[in-house]
Amino acid sequence: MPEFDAEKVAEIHQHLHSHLPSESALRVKALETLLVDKGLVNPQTIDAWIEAYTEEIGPKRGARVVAKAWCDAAYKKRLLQDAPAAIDELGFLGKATAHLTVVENTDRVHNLVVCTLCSCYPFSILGIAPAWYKAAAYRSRAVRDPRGVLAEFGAAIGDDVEVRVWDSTAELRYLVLPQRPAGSEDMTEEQLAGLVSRNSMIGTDRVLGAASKGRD
Amino acid sequence: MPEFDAEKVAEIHQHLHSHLPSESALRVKALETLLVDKGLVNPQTIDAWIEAYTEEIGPKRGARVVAKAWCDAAYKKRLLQDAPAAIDELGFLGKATAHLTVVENTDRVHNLVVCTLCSCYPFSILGIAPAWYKAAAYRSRAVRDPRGVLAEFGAAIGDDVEVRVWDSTAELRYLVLPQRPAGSEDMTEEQLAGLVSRNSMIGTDRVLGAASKGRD
Amino acid sequence: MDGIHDLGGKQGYGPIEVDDEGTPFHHDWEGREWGIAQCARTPGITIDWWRHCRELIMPEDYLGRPYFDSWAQTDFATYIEAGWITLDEIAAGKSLVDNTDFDNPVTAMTLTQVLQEDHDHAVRFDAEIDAPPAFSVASPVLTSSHGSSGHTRLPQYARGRRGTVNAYNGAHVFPDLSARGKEIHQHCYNVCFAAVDLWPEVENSSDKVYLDLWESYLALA
Amino acid sequence: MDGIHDLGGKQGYGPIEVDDEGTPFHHDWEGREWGIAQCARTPGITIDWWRHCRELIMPEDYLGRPYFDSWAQTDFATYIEAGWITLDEIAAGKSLVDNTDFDNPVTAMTLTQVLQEDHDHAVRFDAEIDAPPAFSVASPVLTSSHGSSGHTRLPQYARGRRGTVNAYNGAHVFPDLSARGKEIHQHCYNVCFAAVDLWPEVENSSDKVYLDLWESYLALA
Repeated sequence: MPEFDAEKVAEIHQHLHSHLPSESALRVKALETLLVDKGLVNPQTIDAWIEAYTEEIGPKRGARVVAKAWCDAAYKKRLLQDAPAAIDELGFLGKATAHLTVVENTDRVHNLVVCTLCSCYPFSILGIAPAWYKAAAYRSRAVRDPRGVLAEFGAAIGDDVEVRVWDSTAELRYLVLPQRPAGSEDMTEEQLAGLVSRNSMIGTDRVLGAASKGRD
Repeated sequence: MPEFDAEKVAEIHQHLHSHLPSESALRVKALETLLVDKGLVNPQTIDAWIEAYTEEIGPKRGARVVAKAWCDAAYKKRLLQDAPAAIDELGFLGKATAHLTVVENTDRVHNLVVCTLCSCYPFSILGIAPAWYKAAAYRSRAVRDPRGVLAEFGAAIGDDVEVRVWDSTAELRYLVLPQRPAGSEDMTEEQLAGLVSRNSMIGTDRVLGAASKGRD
Repeated sequence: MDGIHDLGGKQGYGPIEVDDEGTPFHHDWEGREWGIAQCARTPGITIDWWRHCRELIMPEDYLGRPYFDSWAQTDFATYIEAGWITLDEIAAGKSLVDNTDFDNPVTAMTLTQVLQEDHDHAVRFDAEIDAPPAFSVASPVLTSSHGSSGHTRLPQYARGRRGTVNAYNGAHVFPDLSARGKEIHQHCYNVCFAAVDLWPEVENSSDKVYLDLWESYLALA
Repeated sequence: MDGIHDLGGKQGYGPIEVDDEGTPFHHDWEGREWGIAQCARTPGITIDWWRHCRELIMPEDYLGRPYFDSWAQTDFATYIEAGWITLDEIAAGKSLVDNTDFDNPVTAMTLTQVLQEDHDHAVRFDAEIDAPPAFSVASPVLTSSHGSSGHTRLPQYARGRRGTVNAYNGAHVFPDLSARGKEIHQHCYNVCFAAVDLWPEVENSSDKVYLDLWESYLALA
């Protein structure tokens, strides 16, 4: 059981700073080796988690949710009202999505998601967060200079568009519903899903289209 | 002439982060070599500055100011009213002391000096600041947990003593006038100066005495 | 705590490395750490205690080491603090106690089982509480100017600021106490702040920042 | 700026390494950098611009590299920004321009000359100004809750706080503008804050923090 002793943990971190190897791979190897030796972790379960988040769980799930919302007005309404229930219809409810809120882009509104205090991310529909999402540059700047951040991602936001930044708070997390691309009227839901980039669901991408490079 | 272009300087720092050698000695060597090659700096002048701050200018100056204040009530009064003029009487006015303020310890008051935003220090009377004074641990904690900091330095402060922390601001800097040690009535000014530790003039040392290890 | 993790609005962190290959893990060890974090949690741990332990990483390491490396370090710290593993065992690289679980090591999970666990792990943190919420949608609120010496979800940039309640989230586990092992629910609100009220350099902007805040962080403005 | 340099009250920096040999320089290069900083300043530089350039060092380097190393980096940056030296020259390790000063390099100074210069370098930053000071000793004041996107001497921990004027310092060069090359004098006050008004964990304490603040950081409370 934890003792919830912050002072003790600070001292442990100082100790580990001096005594663990400096290479990340060796540090994690040391951790796994010890946990396996103590019978606390099974390495095959680690393999399964890696496979789950490499092959099954990732932004293609979020893209399917978005495409369905574009094609099905009733689904979109449910998604905006109760996102966890709506994504569970597709079987995508899971880690860190039980309190998900979906925020919708419009001609006048652009949404951007960040977590300034840690790196909260809706795992079960977007998978593992990109490196930049977890880096200090994005976490520090997204709330203060969202338009500058968006420009660095190549997304120009007009002066007539209001930018709304959602700073995620531990269990409360966000997904952006991007705008359906122009000229996509004849596309199937599956084709549409192929246009939805991961970044558009975080908000660092705005205009999707046939020219969009799709999921990144 | 500087252009005062902060964005440009931030980019220069990023460039230097990637392109300078990582060893500090090599970085400074590169700087000196280039400045000398361009005729902007004379290495013998650098030698002279090192000698000045190793042999001549240091906490022994502050200690003489303190000892004089202990022995000469009129001098102490001038020191507390106009410290730059009073230290100039001893010839110690100089870098970063033109706006010095001296704050006096009493039975009921203990003073502690820090610079949270950089590492301001009264060079011409205390010399080069100790490493801890310039480190993040001291700079962050001195204003918030001065009693904890003092305890780490071995200085216990009674509950009946008010701690006053002076956060130096660029050109305005501080010197603590410690209390004259008990049992020092018969000592000469020069002997007294030998009891004044550098830390007591910053405020991380409180009780001086015959047992005091003197200038550190 | 006013720690290095509280990055919102801090300056000097430079440009964003926007290029990302799109692969979830860039090194094998990142995947291993992700897997470890999913299947090895000490009994009694709370999400907020784990977060607080990550916040307590030395600032130089917090900024200088890769993200999943900081997860590994957090795991190490929580396991040691809870007595699951010891510093001596880390040094030795093996178990030094006669672990009763050792004869019965955790069994391997398949991909299907893991996917089911992920689905089942959609944990809710809200609950009904008796006290009525103090604020309602559109209430003007003022955030506390004080932080907390421990874990908190009121970031520095939003302290002592005026905002407006955008939505009521229900009563959620209060992070400040959850990080000390006490799971108590408190009303939680989504609060909207005008960018002009947060940042000195912003003028003539209708941009907004939305933040989920607990009732004890707030007062009626 | 809300940079990594603004350390007052920040948590997580661990214990203080109180032992210090008492020698001014612990490595030769530290003394060399001290000397360089004393005798090589670009014309037109202000103390606040130099400080701001130090604040702009990447946070990881600011925390991770030794103190005088950060001085060297600040010198490099100010020299490059002012056109004194170039990045190409740093890469080449030598002058790449036909420097007109080269035939007339700066002359060597002796210890005596350096000591005299140190004495003469007791620079004052105050001046008489026409406007009367807005506050007097014992005035209750409230600090601005906004910071500045550029250089400022109002630290984060003292923003939006109530204090009392302890002393009037005269009109001093205003750092926020001096860091942009404009030397304008403004009334400056020593302000006393009660520790209980600054830190959430402090109770029943008569301890104080004193800070020198310029008039535009303050309003009558």
